[in-house]
Amino acid sequence: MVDLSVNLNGLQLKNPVMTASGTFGYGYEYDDFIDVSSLGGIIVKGTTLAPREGNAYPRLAETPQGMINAVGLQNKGVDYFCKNIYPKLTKYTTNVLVNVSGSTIDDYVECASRINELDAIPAIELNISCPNVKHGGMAFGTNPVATEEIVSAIRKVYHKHLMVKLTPNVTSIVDIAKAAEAGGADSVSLINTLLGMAIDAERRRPVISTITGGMSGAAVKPIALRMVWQVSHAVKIPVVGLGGIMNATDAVEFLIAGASAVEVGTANFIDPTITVKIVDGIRDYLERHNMNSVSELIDSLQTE
Amino acid sequence: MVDLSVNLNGLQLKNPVMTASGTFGYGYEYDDFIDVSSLGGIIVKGTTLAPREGNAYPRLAETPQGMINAVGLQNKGVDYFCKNIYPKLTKYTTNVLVNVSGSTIDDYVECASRINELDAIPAIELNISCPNVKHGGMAFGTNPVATEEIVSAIRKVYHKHLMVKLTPNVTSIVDIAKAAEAGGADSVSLINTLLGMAIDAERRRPVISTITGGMSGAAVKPIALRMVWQVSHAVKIPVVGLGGIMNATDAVEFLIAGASAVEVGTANFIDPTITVKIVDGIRDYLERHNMNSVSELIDSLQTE
Amino acid sequence: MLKRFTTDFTVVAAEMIDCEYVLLTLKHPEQLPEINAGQFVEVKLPDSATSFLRRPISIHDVNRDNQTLQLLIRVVGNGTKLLSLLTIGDKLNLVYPLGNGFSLDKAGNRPLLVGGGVGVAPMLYLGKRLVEMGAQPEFLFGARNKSGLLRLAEFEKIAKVNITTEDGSVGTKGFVTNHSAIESNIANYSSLLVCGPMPMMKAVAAKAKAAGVRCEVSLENKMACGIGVCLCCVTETKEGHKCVCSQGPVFEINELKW
Amino acid sequence: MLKRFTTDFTVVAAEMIDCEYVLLTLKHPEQLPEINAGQFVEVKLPDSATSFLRRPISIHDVNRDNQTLQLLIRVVGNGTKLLSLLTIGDKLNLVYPLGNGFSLDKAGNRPLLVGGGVGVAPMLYLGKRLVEMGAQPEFLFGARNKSGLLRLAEFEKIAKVNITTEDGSVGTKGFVTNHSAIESNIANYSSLLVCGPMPMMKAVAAKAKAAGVRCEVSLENKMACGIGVCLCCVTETKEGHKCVCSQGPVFEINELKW
Repeated sequence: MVDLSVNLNGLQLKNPVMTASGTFGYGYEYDDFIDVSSLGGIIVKGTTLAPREGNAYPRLAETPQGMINAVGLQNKGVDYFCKNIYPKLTKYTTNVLVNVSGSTIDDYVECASRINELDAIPAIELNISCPNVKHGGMAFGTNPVATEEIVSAIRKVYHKHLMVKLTPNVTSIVDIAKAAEAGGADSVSLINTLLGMAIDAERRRPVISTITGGMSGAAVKPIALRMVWQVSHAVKIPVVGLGGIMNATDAVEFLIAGASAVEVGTANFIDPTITVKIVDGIRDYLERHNMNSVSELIDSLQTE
Repeated sequence: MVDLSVNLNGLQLKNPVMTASGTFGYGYEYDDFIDVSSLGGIIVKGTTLAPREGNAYPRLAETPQGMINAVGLQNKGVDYFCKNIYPKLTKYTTNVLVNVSGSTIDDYVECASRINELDAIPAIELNISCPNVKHGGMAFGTNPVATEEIVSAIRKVYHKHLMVKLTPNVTSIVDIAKAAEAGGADSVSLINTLLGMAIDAERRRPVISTITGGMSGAAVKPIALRMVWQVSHAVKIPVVGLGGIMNATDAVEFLIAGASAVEVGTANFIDPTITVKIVDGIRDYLERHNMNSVSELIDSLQTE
Repeated sequence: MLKRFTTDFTVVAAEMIDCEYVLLTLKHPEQLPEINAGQFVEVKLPDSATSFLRRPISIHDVNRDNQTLQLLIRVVGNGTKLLSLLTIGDKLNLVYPLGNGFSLDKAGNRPLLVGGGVGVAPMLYLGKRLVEMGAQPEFLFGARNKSGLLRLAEFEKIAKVNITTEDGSVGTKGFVTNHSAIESNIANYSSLLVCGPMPMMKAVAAKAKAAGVRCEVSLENKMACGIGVCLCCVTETKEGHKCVCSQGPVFEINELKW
Repeated sequence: MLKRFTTDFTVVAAEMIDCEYVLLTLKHPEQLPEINAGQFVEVKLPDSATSFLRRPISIHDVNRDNQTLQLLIRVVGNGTKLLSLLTIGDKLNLVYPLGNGFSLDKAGNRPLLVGGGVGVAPMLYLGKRLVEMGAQPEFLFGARNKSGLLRLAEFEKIAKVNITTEDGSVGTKGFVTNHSAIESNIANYSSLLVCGPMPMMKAVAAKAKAAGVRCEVSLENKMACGIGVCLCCVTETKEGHKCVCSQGPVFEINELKW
């Protein structure tokens, strides 16, 4: 029996498959389809200090083997989360992470400290890479100085596992990852969406209300894989890989490239049971290759 | 009869469809399939001062609706080009541009000045964005200061139309475009390939010899379209759009986003006649929308 | 909310209508679960370079004895084109039943079911359910012309069908709002249950408001997940953005900012 | 170089062999252009999310009277899987004929055509052309086992077929280099024309060099364009990188760094 468990710098996962924020709701939306607790962890949707209505409709464009979204962090705010949603999540016997976002450092800090008080939340994913908000979001994640500043600020008030989610829309994601590490991050997750655009040629109008949005799906996998490989060989903290993982083979590729765990995002929209299939597929791969544990697979790329 | 012609800051194109460097050889490879002279222009493959053998095989990976290549500027050098290839290109009654690349500014300058002497070459595309060479290439194109420096240096020795090809692997392609404009570029073309990676999961090895390579094809279109829209609204010089253009509708989208012309690249591999189909498709679009000239289509995106 | 499933159905019939619509009959491997009128399915498209996401399609009819459900689809883009090419024996994976459907309990004794174009799709199962409950529903369908009137024979088996066509080729000339059922007799109906193009639904909603008749509309926004997690298909309501997929697709008009 | 075309062919026969290979017979709308033995086609795959580029496939046979050519394909990945699903009447777009093929003029009077696995594909049309030219070719085919020997009956109509199988189920046990034709009689042949797995071709090439017999090998590198512009399919030669697609796929072994 192969060992699928992963120790993510103190955060213990029963297997390396988690769900990407904004693609898995609060988990219970998938209770009809899978046993959510069988996953390594779930990362619930972006939460901000104050409630946010998000961007205007339309927010979606389909692209070649991908999609662009511009939700804009719609959520009911951290108070509502703590009061009304958190109690529904304590039933899960797996890691429930909260994706924390905001516009100002103070917002982030206040939101994170509130989440810090929730016993059943062992970690947060700090979102400094959302491309769909006017202020904050990606602005922090595209600058190493700003990245280290905000991560340090969160580190002071957040005392559990601090995962920082990075944007791919940068010249050197390695520099950003090092800044997050220097700021005290326990791990980094990458990639968030690529800034893209879709046009309705016949109407000569943007397809989505914000003109540009975040691209995800199978199309972005080669870029995500490259960045995971670069970052995992440049920082000491573990890397969580995501970006276009549609099946178990994709997930295995990210682990081989150096990711210690993966997040499955857009694929949940196409098959709500895909996450458990990916867990099974990773197990099958390890058995087929006579590996005893997933740790043998992580960072196993042979480049001579 | 609609007017397809475009004046690209002095460079007159009979229509807005050109071919991307490295995907169209020297043009004559396509003589069996199309009338090359019927295109707005062709951009022949990357030429360097000294001959280059390029990277080791394998150089290719197929990705979801895209591909990754790592050719590494294989070419016989500018002397061979001037002596043996240039004479074969003078038969074409359309613009033949040479894509100029190198490792050092001196290489670039020397190569460009040699091309400057070729009467039948009205313009060069300065390639400061090749992701597949160890030195130079993308290194220049990811830094605004280095970009302005090399463009200015070329501007001194190259007296015809100077187009600068930009890399998308940057935090702000607008800053790079402005630097190229400040350096004296007559136009910018974007995007070059996105740095990507492919892994053979079963063998746990990179698919291509250089591990990472340049991603192109339909998958990258949304990113290219976004960058063309951003840059064309930030600089005064015309923008030539490319990246994942597979058909006439894609080309129309780039023109709507603000491109004054387009380059068709990877699509040539899948249909060697696609360029002429795209010219016809743009004409059909203009007629269907009662437009008299392609200039009405350029930058026609309605964002309220 | 009803339990949702992801199931491979088998195409047992695929009928093109006027080269513009396709009627798919899909068989469930076992017993169909409970399905509400007005709910929809998310269809996994056949493998294709140009289509990535599932397509939301409203449920046209349900037949428990045959373990089949029917989808009435208008072929408009790449995705629906692929669905129109399906043939008998093909497998089709559905995530279903999604959304909340119409409020049968609030529809009253004499509801008017208003459909425009392919918006008539959910009205067949809806009409059958209402009749089962002892109500006397009536249909009011609008189309561009005669050939735009879909599945008329099926609807007529259930209840009276009032018709308007823009070219006057059948029924009253004009839009559904020009029909006497709405123009003069709207107050005689216990409720209006509407599905069709946005302008048509807004026009009907305005009439319903003016007459003080309860009115529910079924919205059709672009969506990815279908289960309320991607938040792409939102519509503005008096309580802020709501997901058409999971909090709709049916809304009572006073919830909306219409 | 022969003129190349891009043409929609029609599948007139599609035969699966051992669930691992597919033999496609494709009909040209008019007269076939001139095609050299050893040339290949670039096939446009059916629409699919997982396949983007064309697939290079060597030409197995050409029949001018029927205006057909045949492709013998091993089903190894997504792309070839899609080709194995083609049925009679389907259209298939080819860019062809590509590459330079074997040097018939230098093959001499008694060439040995060596094929390994699906590498026998180009040998049928090659054998026929050599016979037309008055040569007396001989075949030497190697396979893992009996079922790996493809199209034997067709080959035997043309010339003597020598066989080796790794399991000894037919012919000489072992590899083609263990067969007497190469082990002892190699000098009796005017040339060796080889297509198969890389280790097999290198082994045969070594024997040919030692015996001083002319030898040409057909390489199969991953390629995109097929016409010498993407420069992805290069192989190392004594004159530097050359494109397998446009400067090959057939190379005289002394050109290569073997």
